[in-house]
Amino acid sequence: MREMTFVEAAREALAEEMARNPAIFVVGEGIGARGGSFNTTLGLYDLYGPERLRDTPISERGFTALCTGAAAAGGRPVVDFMFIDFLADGFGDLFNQTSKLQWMSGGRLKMPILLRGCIGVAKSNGAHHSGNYYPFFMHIPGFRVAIPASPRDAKGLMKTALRSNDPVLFLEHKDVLMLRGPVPEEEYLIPFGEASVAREGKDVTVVAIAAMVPKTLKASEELAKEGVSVEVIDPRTVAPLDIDTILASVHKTGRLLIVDEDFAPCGVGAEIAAQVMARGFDDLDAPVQRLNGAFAPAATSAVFDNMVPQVPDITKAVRDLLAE
Amino acid sequence: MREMTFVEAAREALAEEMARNPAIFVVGEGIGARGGSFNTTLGLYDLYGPERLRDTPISERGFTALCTGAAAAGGRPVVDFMFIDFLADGFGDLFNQTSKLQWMSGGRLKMPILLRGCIGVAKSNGAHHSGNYYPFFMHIPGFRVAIPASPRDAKGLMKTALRSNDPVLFLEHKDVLMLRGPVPEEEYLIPFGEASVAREGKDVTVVAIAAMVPKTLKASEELAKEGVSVEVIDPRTVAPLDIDTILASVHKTGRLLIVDEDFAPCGVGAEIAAQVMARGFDDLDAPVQRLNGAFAPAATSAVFDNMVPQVPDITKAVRDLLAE
Amino acid sequence: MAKAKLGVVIEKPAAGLSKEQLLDLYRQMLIIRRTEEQLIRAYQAGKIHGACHTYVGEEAVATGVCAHLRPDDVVFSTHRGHGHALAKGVTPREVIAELFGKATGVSGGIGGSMHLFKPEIGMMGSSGIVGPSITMAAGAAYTFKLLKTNRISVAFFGDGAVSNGSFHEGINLATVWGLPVLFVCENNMYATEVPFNQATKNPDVASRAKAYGLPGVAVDGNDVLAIYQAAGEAIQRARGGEGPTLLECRTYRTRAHSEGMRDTGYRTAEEIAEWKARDPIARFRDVLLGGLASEGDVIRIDEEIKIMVEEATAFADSSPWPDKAILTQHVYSDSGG
Amino acid sequence: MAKAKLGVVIEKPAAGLSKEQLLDLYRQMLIIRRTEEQLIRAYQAGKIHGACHTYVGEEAVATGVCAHLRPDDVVFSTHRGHGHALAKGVTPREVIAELFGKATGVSGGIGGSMHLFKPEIGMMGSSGIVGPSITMAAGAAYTFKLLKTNRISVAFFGDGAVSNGSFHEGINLATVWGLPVLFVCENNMYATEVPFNQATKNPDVASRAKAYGLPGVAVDGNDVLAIYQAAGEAIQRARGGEGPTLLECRTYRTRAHSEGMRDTGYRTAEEIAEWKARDPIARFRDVLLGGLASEGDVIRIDEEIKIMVEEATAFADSSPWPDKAILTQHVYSDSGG
Ligand SMILES: Cc1ncc(C[n+]2csc(CCOP(=O)(O)OP(=O)(O)O)c2C)c(N)n1
Ligand SMILES: Cc1ncc(C[n+]2csc(CCOP(=O)(O)OP(=O)(O)O)c2C)c(N)n1
Ligand SMILES: [Mg+2]
Ligand SMILES: [Mg+2]
Repeated sequence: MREMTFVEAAREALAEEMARNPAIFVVGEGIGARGGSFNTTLGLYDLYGPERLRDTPISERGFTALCTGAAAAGGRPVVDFMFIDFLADGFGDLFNQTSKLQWMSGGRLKMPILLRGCIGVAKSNGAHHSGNYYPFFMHIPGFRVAIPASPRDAKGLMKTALRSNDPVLFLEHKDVLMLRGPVPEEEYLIPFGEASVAREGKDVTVVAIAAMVPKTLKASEELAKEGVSVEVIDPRTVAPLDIDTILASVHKTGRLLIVDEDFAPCGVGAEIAAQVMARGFDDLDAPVQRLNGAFAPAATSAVFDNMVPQVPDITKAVRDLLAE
Repeated sequence: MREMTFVEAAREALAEEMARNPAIFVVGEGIGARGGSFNTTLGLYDLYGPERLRDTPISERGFTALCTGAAAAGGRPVVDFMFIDFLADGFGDLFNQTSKLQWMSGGRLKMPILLRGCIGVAKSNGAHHSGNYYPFFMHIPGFRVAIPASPRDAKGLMKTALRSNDPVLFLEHKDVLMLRGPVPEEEYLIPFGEASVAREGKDVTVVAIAAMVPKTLKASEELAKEGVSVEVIDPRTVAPLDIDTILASVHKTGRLLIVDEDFAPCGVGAEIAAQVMARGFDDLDAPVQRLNGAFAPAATSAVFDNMVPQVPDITKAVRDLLAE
Repeated sequence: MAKAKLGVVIEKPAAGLSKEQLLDLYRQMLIIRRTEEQLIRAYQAGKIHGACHTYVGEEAVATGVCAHLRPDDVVFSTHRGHGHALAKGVTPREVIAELFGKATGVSGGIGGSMHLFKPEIGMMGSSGIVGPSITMAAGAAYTFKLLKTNRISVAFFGDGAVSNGSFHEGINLATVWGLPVLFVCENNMYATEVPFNQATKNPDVASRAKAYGLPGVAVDGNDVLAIYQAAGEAIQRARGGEGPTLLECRTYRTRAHSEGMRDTGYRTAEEIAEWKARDPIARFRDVLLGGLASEGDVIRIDEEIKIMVEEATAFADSSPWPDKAILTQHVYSDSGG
Repeated sequence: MAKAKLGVVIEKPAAGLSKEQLLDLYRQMLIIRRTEEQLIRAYQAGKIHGACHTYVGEEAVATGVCAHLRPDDVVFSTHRGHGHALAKGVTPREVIAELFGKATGVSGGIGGSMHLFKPEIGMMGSSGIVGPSITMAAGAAYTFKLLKTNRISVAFFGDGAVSNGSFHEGINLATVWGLPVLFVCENNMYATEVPFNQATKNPDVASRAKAYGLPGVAVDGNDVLAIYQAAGEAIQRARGGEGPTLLECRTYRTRAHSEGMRDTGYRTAEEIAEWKARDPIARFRDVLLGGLASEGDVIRIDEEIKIMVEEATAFADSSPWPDKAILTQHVYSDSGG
């Protein structure tokens, strides 16, 4: 199968859907002729021009709400925030309008809006360019949240997002953007709410989010050498969350670790732990454990690169869990 | 002991601290001569005038960030949002500046800012006036979050908040505002991070948040008649969260229910469940359960008043948990 | 009318409207007034679920603007939205039933006064949050332009929204992108109880247009013909691809901010009386009776609407409550997991 | 300088400054320039942790403004903040060490280029988020007014921030509340690669002041004396209780938005060359040598700064890495739980 990077795969999905649907347009800073700070729209401006690839002023709140109105009126906007941190100025309208318009209108309005941006504590990005924020969008009713970790998933989930009538947050971790992997030539969509078993195993289940997926796979290889068989699950979307796949795995392994670079409190891991306990209590041979990033803003000096979990942290957490 | 309402108690704390500290000022819509939509500042304008009781335009983002700068420069602002929903337009600056300035400055800046507002799905408030949002502030490093449920706690926590150098979110559930209860005459402060055991019991532990505390106490009385002894814990602050008091109770009862009208996913209950499992797994005779409000925006018609847990829902959830 | 001296003030048009059109304006204003009078009584009787912000005194604005709109044009409204909804074609039945919390309400009873939705006829909803009507209306206009329709979009908002970031960002984006949208500021001089001149040193809203480079027009907000004319010109520009206009309508709410709230301390009895004397409906009735229509024409309409609103109230009273199951429906559109 | 034709343009002041003061302005601009040249080389050598947005070409702005500030006056800065920090009194050592990620950096190595903090001398921090420098500076001014100090506050921000809600809300609040703050817009005509006239139909920032009712002044941003004079007048107003001023400095960054980014496609080589010819430091050097100072004076400063920056680089190179434990310190101030 052909190989491409995560960014290329997501962009191919966008290009295909823009060709298919004239109501799709993209707004963001530098997503026009420049093609996006992360090359998310490279080449599309030449095909579709300034109305469908719209460079914006630094008005994140304004263009987020504007795109909400555009979606309500039959357009299909893609808001490209570049760094997801910049979406924070639009939270008010996202939580009060974007997420609620379908419900408030009794389903008469649809809300086909895609919000995308890069997440994560990548190398030296610092306190204002390293946000994650996905638990907020799990907490508030009305959003779908996709966090792909491979080129194949990026394309398939982006296609689904661009055909969904719900507001979708599409999060791209900076550390996986340049990851290469196989992407089918033929058209495919990946439905929301289906986790992928990234590696099968029998001793312990690890749920990993975003850039933690490749790291956990690496850790699993090391652990395999020690005779430990790790099952790695990538939820791919956290809203909806495919808890059944996780429960089935825990039924087999009896042990669960969630690896997520985002802050622990009220995060994805807390929600998974609570649900697995409620529905799979008897399957658990040990308490569900969480491995998260440090509870602090992101620091720039490279000595802090390990403020989010690294491969040795994951192997250690798995060993500790097995020892319980 | 004298009795007063929740609002009166919180206001007395504010009045005392304003008398004590000339750097305290309040901003908000209608908090001047009018005394606040919820009477949070009634009478203070006459004492302190427009500079310390500052009526604002509808610029929530602006005055939240302005007060952040004011706090950094040595003032002690109180931002009174009226309905907490209106704070959402200020999330960006709250998460990127207010919460991070102390850290970014290596502790050289202090951030003595109090953010207050009314929360909750009260009768027919509807989709835009019923927010809760506290899990966001538990998730992001840098905030303290107080959610008192009694007049005594309102006063004691407000006093602590007004002497803290950290940003504090002080949330007042609309359903407890008019609750009357004893409030000591003499000065007292209630430290953050100390849960209160609102009722002692031995069969089951219920952690309740905000307006769920009085409801859970009522449910516990009913259950007592059936011979069920419920221990009710009010965390009072959810950041910091006093998990030790909860663990001690679970050690005794073996069973835990969290009652929270806020949405379940990635909420307070998820975090408590995950922590209790991690640290008190062997004490648990049954999985921790959560009882939350419906996963939908708030509807106005009174037929939906029960979209958040009511006393019968709580008694039922306790009975179900005991039957596990 | 001290305020109207500021900025550009459009002179009242001589006429140009047919008798039928003139009577329609009168009818529309009266529908709003009578419906709200009914709501006020119901509020006092404890029949309203949630808040109730009336538009009494401001009816000329929605009426004069919406008279130009096609059903496929859209309106984004505020917490004070009854008038916008009714002028856009929502019926008194649907509004009253909504505030009564009934299943037959325009939003199925889940919305109440501040959340009136009927997108089928372009009523895109009112909002309990001040501000986003501006930006969202600009967004609908984006879609209309992109898809090469000649539909237009209207944002209503109060003077209170003018100091909000959504005013600044929304109007700037719409202007620089040349979007077919009309921004209608209902400047009633107060946001709740805060006077506009305490919210800004420049309470002349129309003059703000210069900051963004779009046309700004101030008009007597209690004169339905003046509004009709100014809105018509702006809408023609928008439909013609010439971009947005900022239209400031200087008006006044003669009741408290919200039913059940006190209405003292922040404004004088004289000020209220002065504005009541300029009631847009009474004034327009006088204009009509000054030779444009007969007393009979007008009385017929008065009677028609009296009956319409009585019937609507009975309808609302006898309507069923919402099915509780709808609460969690429509949170999502797709089934997806 | 086409842009300077718009709005009020202040004429360059004759003088009024002592030779010492004039040389201080020169020295300050040169410290910024030489420090950043050092940072550029270091960036290319892979020694910078994180981004690096230079101020090359814009040095006159921070220099002319900050020359008026006392150590207890405060500055709120942007992602392009090296110049603001240095002009407010942060040393080249502290800036270079910070970008090298060292413990001796002005923010202890946790901040990098976009997060420079030294509140002890009024450098209240730079921000990676565009906008809040405006509102936060207004807030510091609120405290200064409330506590009856005569301290003042300065917000620096780019043309990109002008279309942001924080500009609108912050300037309006400061104006209506009469706060002692100076709003300095560094209009370099681009936000990253988006030209300002694509962000708004009114790229004349100073003219926006009318919308809020505060004084608005546009000035040649490459002329340190013009800035010095305009800022001085505004700061005098602020200290005297007369409220804020909006000062637009029309200038240009002659390097790419950020080190390591390409700098083509969105602007012409001619435009860059034209602005390089108006380099604020070279221009001011000429002014000085036109009778205000001797070549020896100027060369002495050149030498002094060359050594200062070399020494600073050596200091940064030899400084220790931050202790990893500091990462989670200072998230909270109180111990509380
Ligand atoms: C963002 C936000 N802040 C505060 C409120 C509370 N609030 C409701 S109406 C209102 C005043 C609105 O004034 P204006 O925009 O002038 O409209 P009017 O009520 O005068 O028609 C306020 C402050 C709100 N709904 N939304
Ligand atoms: C809220 C926000 N949106 C987007 C960005 C990304 N960004 C960083 S600098 C910049 C351009 C800023 O332009 P301007 O304000 O004119 O300052 P300049 O870089 O020209 O000095 C942008 C868009 C950001 N930092 N913050
Ligand atoms: Mg008003
Ligand atoms: Mg710029």
